[in-house]
Amino acid sequence: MTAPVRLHDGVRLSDALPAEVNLTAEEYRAICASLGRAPNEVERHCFEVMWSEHCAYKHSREILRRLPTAGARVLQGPGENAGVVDLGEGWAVVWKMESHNHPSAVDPYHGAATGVGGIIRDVLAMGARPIALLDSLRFGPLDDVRARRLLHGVVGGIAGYGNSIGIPTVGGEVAVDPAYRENPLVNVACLGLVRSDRIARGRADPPGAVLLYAGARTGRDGIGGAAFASDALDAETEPSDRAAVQIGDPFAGKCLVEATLEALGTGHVLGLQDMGAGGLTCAAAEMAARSGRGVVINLDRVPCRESGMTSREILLSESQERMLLVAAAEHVEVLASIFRRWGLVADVVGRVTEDGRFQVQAGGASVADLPAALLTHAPSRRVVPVPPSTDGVEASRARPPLRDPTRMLLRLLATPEVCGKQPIFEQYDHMVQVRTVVRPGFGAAVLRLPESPPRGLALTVDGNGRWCAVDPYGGAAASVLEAAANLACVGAEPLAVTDCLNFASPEVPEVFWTFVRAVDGIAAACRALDVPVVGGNVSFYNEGPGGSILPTPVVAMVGLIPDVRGAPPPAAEGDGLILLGAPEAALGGSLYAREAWGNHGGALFAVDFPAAARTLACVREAVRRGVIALAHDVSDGGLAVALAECCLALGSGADILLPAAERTDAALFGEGGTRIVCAVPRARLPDVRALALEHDVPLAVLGTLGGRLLQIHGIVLGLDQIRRAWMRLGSVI
Amino acid sequence: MIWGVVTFPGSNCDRDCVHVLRDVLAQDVREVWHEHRSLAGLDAVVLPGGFSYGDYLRAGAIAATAPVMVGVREAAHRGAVILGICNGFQILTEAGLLPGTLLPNRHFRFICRDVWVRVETTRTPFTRGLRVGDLLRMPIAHAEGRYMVPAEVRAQLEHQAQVVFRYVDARGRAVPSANPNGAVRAIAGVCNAQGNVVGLMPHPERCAESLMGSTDGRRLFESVAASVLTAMAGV
Amino acid sequence: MATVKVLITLKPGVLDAPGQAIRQGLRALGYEVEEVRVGKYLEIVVPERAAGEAVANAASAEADEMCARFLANPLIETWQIAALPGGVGSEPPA
Amino acid sequence: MATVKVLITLKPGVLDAPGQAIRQGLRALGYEVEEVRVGKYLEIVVPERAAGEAVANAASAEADEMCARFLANPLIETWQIAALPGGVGSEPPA
Ligand SMILES: Nc1ncnc2c1ncn2[C@@H]1O[C@H](COP(=O)(O)OP(=O)(O)O)[C@@H](O)[C@H]1O
Ligand SMILES: [Mg+2]
Repeated sequence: MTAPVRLHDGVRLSDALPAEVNLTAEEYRAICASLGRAPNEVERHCFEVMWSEHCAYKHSREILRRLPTAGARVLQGPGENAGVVDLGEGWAVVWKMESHNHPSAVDPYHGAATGVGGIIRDVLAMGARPIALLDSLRFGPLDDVRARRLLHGVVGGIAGYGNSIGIPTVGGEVAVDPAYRENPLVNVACLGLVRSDRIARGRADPPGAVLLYAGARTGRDGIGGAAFASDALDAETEPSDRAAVQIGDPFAGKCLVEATLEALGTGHVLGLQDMGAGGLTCAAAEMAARSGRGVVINLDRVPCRESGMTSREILLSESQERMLLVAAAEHVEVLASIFRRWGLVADVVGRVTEDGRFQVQAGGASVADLPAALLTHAPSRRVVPVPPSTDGVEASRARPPLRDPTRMLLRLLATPEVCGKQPIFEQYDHMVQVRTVVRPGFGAAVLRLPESPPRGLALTVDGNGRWCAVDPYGGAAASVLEAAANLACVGAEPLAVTDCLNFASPEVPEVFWTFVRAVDGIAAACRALDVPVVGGNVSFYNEGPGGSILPTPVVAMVGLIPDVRGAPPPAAEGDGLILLGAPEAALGGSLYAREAWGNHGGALFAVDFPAAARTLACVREAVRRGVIALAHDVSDGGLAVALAECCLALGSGADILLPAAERTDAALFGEGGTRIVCAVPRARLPDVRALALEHDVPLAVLGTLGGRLLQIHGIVLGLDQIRRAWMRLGSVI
Repeated sequence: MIWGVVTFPGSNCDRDCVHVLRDVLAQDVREVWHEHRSLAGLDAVVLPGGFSYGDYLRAGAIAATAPVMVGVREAAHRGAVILGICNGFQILTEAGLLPGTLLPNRHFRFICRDVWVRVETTRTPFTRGLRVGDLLRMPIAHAEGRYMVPAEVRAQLEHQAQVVFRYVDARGRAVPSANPNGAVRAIAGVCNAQGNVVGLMPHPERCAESLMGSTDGRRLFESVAASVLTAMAGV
Repeated sequence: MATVKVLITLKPGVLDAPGQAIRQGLRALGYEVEEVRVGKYLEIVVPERAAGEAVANAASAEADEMCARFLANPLIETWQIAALPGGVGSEPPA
Repeated sequence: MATVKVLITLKPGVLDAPGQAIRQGLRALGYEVEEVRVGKYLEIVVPERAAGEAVANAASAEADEMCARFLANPLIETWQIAALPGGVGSEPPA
């Protein structure tokens, strides 16, 4: 495929790139004290990158400790390049999500593409073959041409990289809000598969082993990218230099994946890491620090794309498609020849030492000599979290009653959150590798595992900035529950979570408070479901001149399905439509509040973990037993939207009678705890009732499937009308 | 019979093709690296989908210069069965082993979805076991699949039954809405004059197992296996 | 009607993956090639809103804006513009 | 060293899908655009094998052959060539 037209949108770069020192006075003093001298210029640049928020998690490190990261199946939690979870039968999955928000704002095509490339190589670094991608996207409202171009460019970039490299993009989500106008969110998760006895690690050990550089050459791209990701976007300043934009080459990326897997197959790779943010410096220093060793790097041996590159440029370049391997000297030629056969460069650039130091030489002289662990352990920054005042929320409480529920349903169906995403996922190859049993389009995707038949994996990614704007704790927790609900609907048991925590500046105490609350919410929900968080990513400083983004924790969950062969019974006229789970719902943070009132609409529903866990277990079992034709969780847009989506999926109308409710708007469009709509063949209803009873889950019969009309509470809509509203994205992108 | 599946740098459906041939159809399969010049001993060769050499310049153009294409050309001349799927089809047209060319899709977008194609001729080994008019449901996944060929050549293709597959709707009609990429006369696959070299945009390897939603693709491979065995028996 | 010809090239040093792959293809065919750099060429036909010289100037100015906003990424690309009266099919810029 | 500049454009009458997509994008931004045609531009640096005038001629002739054999698809594309002595603006890779 030729490179699609890249749609640039003229966002300006921040001026906060390290023209001067990008360290606080306190940090600089700490470095001097530790070294017993001032760092030289090259060393200082290394600290600036390694001690950036993006690389060092200065504000988040302490808080992230609250997440549950252990579990019987966890082979590797946070701390390595990606988490690893045991599947049994000799196989494990690698699971990781990353943000590429700022690069995508500046160059949507290349920013998103390199985000995909980067997360793929994190998974590869664990020794795994990447087998699936998910994308979670947020933009300003799509009536704005700039937001549409961002969407177009970002989807193009994900497609351009993911399709070419041959990893299917099997799911994702899209949401909009004016708060994302200047700062879109592009979060990509990657799943990998590895033999559980063949997991690679980012370690530089033993002393005497050599560092093998493999992949593409080093150019002047992306220097300071990590620092860039740690700054707010500023529209006032001029486009700075090209250094902040990295350009990916999926072709080189594909060759690097195959060559690396082949190299791993020799059994001679002792350590492995992607050169991502912070480039060679970060990869070498982290590998050394993890194993308590040191490294000596000779910059003269680094394969460069341009002549005359300075030490700083070579050390900190974020050129794409590069890996750093550790191997015994006698095995290096075998490994290097594999990479060369794939058309890549491979050269020894250094070796492992005992002394724990990060040493760099160039032109025969030493250009840097630092303790590796000092580079990788920036001091934490503490901010006292302060809850935001609730004045704003109170003031936004204009809530006129619902007049025309039919029009409202059509309106909700046409929102970017709910509408059909075909125009997006049809641009992604979601079938390559022939694993995709359930394709994108309706809930979680399902991949088969021919390595371990008849098992399979289910994947989903969910986040909700509106909920979190109202209540970061409840909103984050509910995102975890929603992800688990998506998995339950295909009969999958959660295995692991990876998350992307997208927030504005953590230096603002109120923002920091929302961050802490969101982490607590994820932690609580994951504990309640007994799912470990095996990795993730924090993206701060997501703000522009117009303000901050909504607090947006995004959760990606992978689950295990014991048998993917079982097809559900076919749906038919007269099937029952039932609701499993708590019937309560609220309008706070709902899509309805946004569309009807233009505000967040008050308090969020209260999450009830035990009830959610029971509902999920019940649905999972019902699906696995094949007693339901279709299961669909109620999320954005509430029950009415979920029912309309079921009608579309089944190609049938439905006659619905909702239980009496205080407020019609809340009954139709309220969003709440874990609730699942199911289509159940008449003959199977007793089975489902018995299961609900057994699991102590409320069950309400909502109506029956049939005809060409959806009728609920005064709403009367033909299937075609529903479909037309829902297919709206095609006219936008 | 012995199959070969070629891997170019950037191929990404090579493993899928090997899987279907070896694990699903129990065929004898050799993995062929793009630097091999000789394909002696192979009865059937698959050029798989993907983005060989990044598909830079034009899809398939750089791969067409690879050493293995010498072997592919020889194999084609000696009558071996050659199948180009998606990128493999693009490579075969770029190499001049199939007529026509594949241009960026009409809407200039990558498209991944199921389509219907109609079998237009049974003169190729891939369709010998099928009937003209048979409808197959197969996935496509490409950005450059708009088949184009000069009018004179096109008439000749139609006349000599070199159009193998056409995009149609679920009822077998070649209506514009069923043509996903704007291909001339809804052409989804063609063969050379001898009929032993076939290229098509849809991916039969992605629909060869019931778990994947359709087994229509499997029929193409089975048809080859049957016809090569027949030919061998005849010798 | 005026036709604007736009040539967009990567700034020096920016990774040119297509260029590298094309060089490889040329070498496989036996050509000695040091380097290949790939650019985009566009012919944009715009309605005429002025006369004579002014046409070309107005069209050039507009094309320059198109490049800055949409056709190119100023961070990594540069562009050259030549405007000529008439439709497509005339000579390219030097 | 000599640099050959090659411009490859679609033959008239061949549907230009990228051009149409770009036109649509420009229109969405409010530009009045009749038509957009997209071509490829290549700079090829070849070693010098003759002197003076002859360099350029030799390089051009070779580039013409490259286009016919590989760089262009003669079925749908045409090309123009200009040869200049010297390398491209940037430094070549090691
Ligand atoms: N950006 C995207 N990329 C790929 N698939 C997407 C994207 N957005 C949504 N989808 C797919 O569309 C379907 C509907 O999305 P969504 O409404 O968010 O699902 P749910 O609420 O069930 O999680 C899902 O299958 C999802 O994976
Ligand atoms: Mg969702």
